[in-house]
Amino acid sequence: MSESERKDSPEQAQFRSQCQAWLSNNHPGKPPVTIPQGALELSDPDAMQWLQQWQKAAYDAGMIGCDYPVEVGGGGKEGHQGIANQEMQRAKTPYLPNIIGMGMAAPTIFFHAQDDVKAELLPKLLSGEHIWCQGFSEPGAGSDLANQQTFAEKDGDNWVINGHKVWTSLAHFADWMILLCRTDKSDKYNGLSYFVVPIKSALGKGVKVQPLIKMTGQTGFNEVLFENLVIPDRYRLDAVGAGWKVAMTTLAHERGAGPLVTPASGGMATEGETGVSVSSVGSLIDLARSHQRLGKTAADDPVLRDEIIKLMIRRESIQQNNRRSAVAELTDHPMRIPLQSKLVSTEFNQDLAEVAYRVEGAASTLNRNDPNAPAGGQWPLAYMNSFGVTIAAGANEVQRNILGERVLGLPKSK
Amino acid sequence: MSESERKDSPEQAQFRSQCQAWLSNNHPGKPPVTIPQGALELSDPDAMQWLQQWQKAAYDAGMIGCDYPVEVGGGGKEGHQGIANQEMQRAKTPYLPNIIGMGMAAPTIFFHAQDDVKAELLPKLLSGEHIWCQGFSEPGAGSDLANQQTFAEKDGDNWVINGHKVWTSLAHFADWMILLCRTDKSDKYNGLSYFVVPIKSALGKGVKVQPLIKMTGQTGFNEVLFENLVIPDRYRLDAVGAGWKVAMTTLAHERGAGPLVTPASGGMATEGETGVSVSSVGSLIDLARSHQRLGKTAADDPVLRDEIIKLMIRRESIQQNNRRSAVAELTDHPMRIPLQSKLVSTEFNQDLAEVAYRVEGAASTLNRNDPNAPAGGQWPLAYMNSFGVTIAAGANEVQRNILGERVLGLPKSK
Amino acid sequence: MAEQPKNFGFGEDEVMLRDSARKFLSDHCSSDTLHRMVASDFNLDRPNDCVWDQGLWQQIVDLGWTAVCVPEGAGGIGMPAVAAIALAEEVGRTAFPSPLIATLSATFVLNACDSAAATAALTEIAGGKATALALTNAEGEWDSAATDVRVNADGRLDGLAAFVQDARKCAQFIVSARSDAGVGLYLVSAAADGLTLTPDSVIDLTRDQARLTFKQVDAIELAAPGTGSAAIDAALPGLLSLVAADMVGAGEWLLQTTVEYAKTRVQFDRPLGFFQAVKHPLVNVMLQIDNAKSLTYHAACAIDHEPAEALRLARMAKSEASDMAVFSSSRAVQFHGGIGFTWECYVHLFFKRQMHNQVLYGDAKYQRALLADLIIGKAA
Amino acid sequence: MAEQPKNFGFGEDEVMLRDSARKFLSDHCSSDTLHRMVASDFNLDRPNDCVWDQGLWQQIVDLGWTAVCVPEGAGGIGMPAVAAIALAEEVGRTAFPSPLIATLSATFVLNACDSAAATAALTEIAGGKATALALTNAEGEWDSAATDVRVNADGRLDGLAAFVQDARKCAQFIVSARSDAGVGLYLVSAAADGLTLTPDSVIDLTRDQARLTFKQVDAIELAAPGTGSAAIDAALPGLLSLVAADMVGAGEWLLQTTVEYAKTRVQFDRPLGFFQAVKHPLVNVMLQIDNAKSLTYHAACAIDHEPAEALRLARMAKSEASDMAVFSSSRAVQFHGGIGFTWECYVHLFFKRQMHNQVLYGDAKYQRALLADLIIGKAA
Repeated sequence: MSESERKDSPEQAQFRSQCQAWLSNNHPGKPPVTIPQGALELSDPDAMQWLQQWQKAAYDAGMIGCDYPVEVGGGGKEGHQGIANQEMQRAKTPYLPNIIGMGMAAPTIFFHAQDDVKAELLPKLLSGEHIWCQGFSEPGAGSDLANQQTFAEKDGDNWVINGHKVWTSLAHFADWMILLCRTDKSDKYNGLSYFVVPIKSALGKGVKVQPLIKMTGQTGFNEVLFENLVIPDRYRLDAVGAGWKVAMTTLAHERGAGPLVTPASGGMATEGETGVSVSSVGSLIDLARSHQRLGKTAADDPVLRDEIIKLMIRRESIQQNNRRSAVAELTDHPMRIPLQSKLVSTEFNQDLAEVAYRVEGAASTLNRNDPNAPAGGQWPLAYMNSFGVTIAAGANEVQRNILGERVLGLPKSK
Repeated sequence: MSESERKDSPEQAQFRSQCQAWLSNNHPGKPPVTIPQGALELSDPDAMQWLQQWQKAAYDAGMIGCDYPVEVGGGGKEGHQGIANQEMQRAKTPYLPNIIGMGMAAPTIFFHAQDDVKAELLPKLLSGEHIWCQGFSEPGAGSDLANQQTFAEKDGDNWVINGHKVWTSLAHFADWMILLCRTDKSDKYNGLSYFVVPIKSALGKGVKVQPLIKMTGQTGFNEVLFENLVIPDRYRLDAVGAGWKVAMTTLAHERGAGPLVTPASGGMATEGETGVSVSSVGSLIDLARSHQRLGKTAADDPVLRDEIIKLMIRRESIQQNNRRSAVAELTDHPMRIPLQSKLVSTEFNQDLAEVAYRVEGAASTLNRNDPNAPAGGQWPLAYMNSFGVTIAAGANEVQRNILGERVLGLPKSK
Repeated sequence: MAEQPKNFGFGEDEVMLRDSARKFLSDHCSSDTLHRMVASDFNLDRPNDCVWDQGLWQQIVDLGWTAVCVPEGAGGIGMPAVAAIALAEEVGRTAFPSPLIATLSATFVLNACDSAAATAALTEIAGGKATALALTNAEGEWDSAATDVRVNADGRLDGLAAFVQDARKCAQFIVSARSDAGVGLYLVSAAADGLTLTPDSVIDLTRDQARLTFKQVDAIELAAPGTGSAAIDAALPGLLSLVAADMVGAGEWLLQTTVEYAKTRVQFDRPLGFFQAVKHPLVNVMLQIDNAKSLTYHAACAIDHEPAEALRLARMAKSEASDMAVFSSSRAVQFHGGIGFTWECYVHLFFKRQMHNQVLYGDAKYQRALLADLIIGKAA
Repeated sequence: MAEQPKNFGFGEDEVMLRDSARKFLSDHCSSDTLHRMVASDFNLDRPNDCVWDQGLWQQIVDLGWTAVCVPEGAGGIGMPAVAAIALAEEVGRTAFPSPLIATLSATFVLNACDSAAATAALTEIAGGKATALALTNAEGEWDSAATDVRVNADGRLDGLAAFVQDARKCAQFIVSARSDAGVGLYLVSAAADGLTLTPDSVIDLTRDQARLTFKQVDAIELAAPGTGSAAIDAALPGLLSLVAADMVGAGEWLLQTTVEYAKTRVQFDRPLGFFQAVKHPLVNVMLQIDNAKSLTYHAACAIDHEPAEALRLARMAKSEASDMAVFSSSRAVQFHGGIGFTWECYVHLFFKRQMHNQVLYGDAKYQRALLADLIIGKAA
């Protein structure tokens, strides 16, 4: 019996057994199509559809949204999502595709939308039938989130939206978007408002989605252009001008720091054909064992060994920090570890990929489609892609500001 | 024949021969007392006196101040100081003790003082009979040089000075001080004026010098307190309110970026008994050869070898950068390399000492006066002392600002 | 990890012990008090002092801190290893001069000895007898098999042990000594005939260190010849974790003290902490402290719950804590500016303790070289 | 250093050559032009292109750039090695796709061969015949003795050479091949019977790379069996310096482009460059570029003036330039933010070229391991 099980209430223990029983009979098995490493990289509609089916099945079985009230499509059992997540991960199920919906949109809607909007949107969000995306980034508002220029203008009971969002993951699949935009040009922070916007149904009618090409040549991000899109006032979350406050709810949950636990499954080996996990130090060690360097394998090169062990220590630190942050007595400031999470994990992945591609030596020059590319060319590609996340969602420079200001209490740097 | 000799004009070539001839007969030999690694660390009056005698001899031989006009005690031969420096260094003579006088005070006086003051002060400055110190730092003006609080108030033809200077190297020996202080409280930059102040003659009469104790327990720095010290107006350099501009002349020459070449000798093995040079990678390699680590010598440990070679590359880079900065065609911005010099050399020395003390393992815990301390305990001591210079004369954080702003043209960070 | 409790074994008792230790040490060993006690003489070449507050030590003994990891059967409290680690962190946070870390280290070694003599020594420790380890040779090798002491046929010791931590504060020593049958462990009284203690002059003002020379010194066998190295190795995760925890506590002091200074010190019309050149490195210090702290708790928890993993985890903790120790102290001095470079500023007390701790049992790179052998396998 | 000229050998002619190259390449290979030429197809799995401007190449040949380090006796200009290095820096500054670096590298190898055939090949190079080195085996080992090509008794070649730089742009190859008497060097026409060129798919869009397979291929001997490794080793300082100089030029482009962006891009109501989190890393990039540049000039100067020191100095230059290449490109993408992560931004062209160059002939750690052997002595 694990420690978490030992702490289960009788009701929780019963729920855990239900989950275990269902999962033992309903694991979807290996996917029939290649699934990328994370939901944000999904581009194949067949893969998306297969994952949506899995999310729907898990939702119907009561393992998604269990902490939300029944009226909004949830399970009405507070403190149960964590248990469902544990059991899904233990069963190594596939990940859930509606990641932005569950992790960012759902808690924001739950805390800030009108009751009828909650009831309208949350059930299909939680079931994965509706995929969600997030419209925060703009060409002129990168890490400076408050610098939104997309404008919503009141027109009777409606709002008319014009503007340009960028770096929108999943927009090419999304039915809905959470949208931060400007409603008052005279006040940077208090001039923002927050909406939920049906984008798929408006494609070609006020909404245009076009892919952004990454430096690797891959797609995955999109630009979303709004031209006189009309939405009803009920799709506004919270008051006009309260957009910044609402966005903080979104961001807190994105960083795992909000009150609602995000539904999460995962753990199924989804690396595709290569068997390489570009976030695993173990894969790096395998790589090092198979490459020569100065007359021995790279795994026998003491300088590389030192680098590999440093990475392993960082990986273990991330896990143990997360473990510690759940024990109130062992943390001085409740946000100290949660606010580190994006920073340290993205830099870890970047450094891991960098060490790995250097281990490959001359062969690191080879592109993914070269038959001689080691590990299927995954490592140099992962290195380049790693910049997407050290930049996105508040560049890591901004993350360090946040930690210095909110946790250490240093004065603001702007 | 060296490249520099090849470029000598006939007059310069003759001067070079004179220097060589004099030096071959007049090298002062090994000092009778222990001489610290640099003039700023001098604390033994006997050592100071011996070095002053050497400076006087070199001055009388025409090798100090040769670029200054005859009227102010110089040699009247522009472009000759570099030659004298080369020859003194080739002859491995002791260093010159009046380092602040020659490097900072002399050019400032020369460019900004009245003619009679130049004639009064420069001869004994150049000859080393008068030792100079610098009064820039204050408790509230560390890297923020313009935040001077020491105040000079006009009183007829005199100025009355009150205030508190800190980190004043050589003040315990100094006859004179260059002093930056405030004459107008309403204007941060234009409210500063610059003076030369006789401090030794005023000890107990308006001037108090007390040692500051470094974290190592060593002295070397001082506090200098002014209480109603009266000096004549002629000791003001340049206009009232022009202090900031005058200070820039001082700092440019401190960083080797001013038009006047600072007299410099040196190269004599002055390490004292231990034979350890804490700025030499060679000494680190010797140390590594004599310490065990995991069953081999530290010099055979590949991870330490990588660190040692990194240091060696940095050392070579500093030398080659200096060499390149003298070739106008090979530098895009004339100040790009000179402004790096303080930053890179102080960080190099810090990192060198850090690697070295870690090479010593358990024995690095031992203080200088422990008989078992490796290399006479010099390395851990050098590591601690290295912070003096990464902090002083504009902390390295400020140096990076200066480079970013003046060389790269980025906007000011304040 | 599946076998470790989620809270690293920090139950109510352990948290209460830690909180009371934090209060006791902050009440009795403020940085001000500490500086007055250990830094009254600033002369670099001062003679070797061994300054500590023996009255305070008696109170600590009365509070039971020396007994926390002594088994109940030996008259101790029998708490898990994390209790000792929690105390070490608080000791580090105040740079408290005492033989507590030495004595807790000795406890881990004695717990790994299977002898009546070891049990008796544990009982003495529970009762407050300060005890230090004398396991290191003159070269400062950390290998448990490296000792310059021999045990003779008559059971007496000859030779030399170096780098004995807080030796002058301790009443007895646990000595590793070699005979033809291998390394054994022995208990020697500080007052034993033939034992000479030569104080080292150390840079760290908050501890003492000495070398011991043995000439036909009477000793009590704690672990028989051939079993001593194994006992040291079994205790090693505890020893590494204690030092790592000390560095974590000191690191947090350095961070918080520097943060406070950065909030108040004004340069260029801004508090220092406004500048990202100060703020971001301080955040990096915080990240390193958190890593080191979590890894240390993880290792300490493994001592009781996953002993087969404990050495690997403890070397990780010691590696991260050592790198953090260097970085946290370097940034503290740098960001305090000129004042941080002075004797009167308290920063150097912690700076020097960090320098000292990070080399004990091997620095970060040393740990990583051994971790590579454990994790990747010995290099070809 | 006493024996090197102070100006690293950059006399009037060399400076004039550099300045004219800088103007020519900035006129003809702006980043805009480059992006249009090499980045028209963004598909990650696009087929292998080899896009370059052959008309421009003819102009370069006419300007004499391929002749700079060909001795006058062979019909060249006979300038010092720094002339070639100056050209490589300008090529890097524009990420110019051409066989120039390959051909200059071949020149250094031929200059180290003592044969009439080598002189004839140099004459061809001076006349503009693009030539590449085929010295590397399939494992990508950089050791001059490692080759997977054999020379048969009849003088024909069999086997494989990998990682041949700009192979499809070149008309002939210098191949290292082994017989029982050791490694020799051979000249092979790109059109030779039995030679198959298989293009690699490479990440760097500004160059091509290929593997060559040899089946009974006719070849001209440039260096006799047993003398080939020594010739390669003699040329190695030049090869390393060329790649280092390319990285220095590209690093400067990345720095200046990022600085310009940081001056104009506003975030939090300030230009990015106001923030020390951007400014200070950019300064660190500048420091690394300056180090790499000075070390590269030093190494190049040593080729002519201190040949015994040249390999040591060139490995230093390659080490520093490789570290700089990684750091300068990583900061350029990071500080360009989202836009820097797109295909349409020019930064990735230089980023990928830096990734490629930094592994050629071994990355920074590889160079330092060999430097340690040279400077400290082989490890025990």
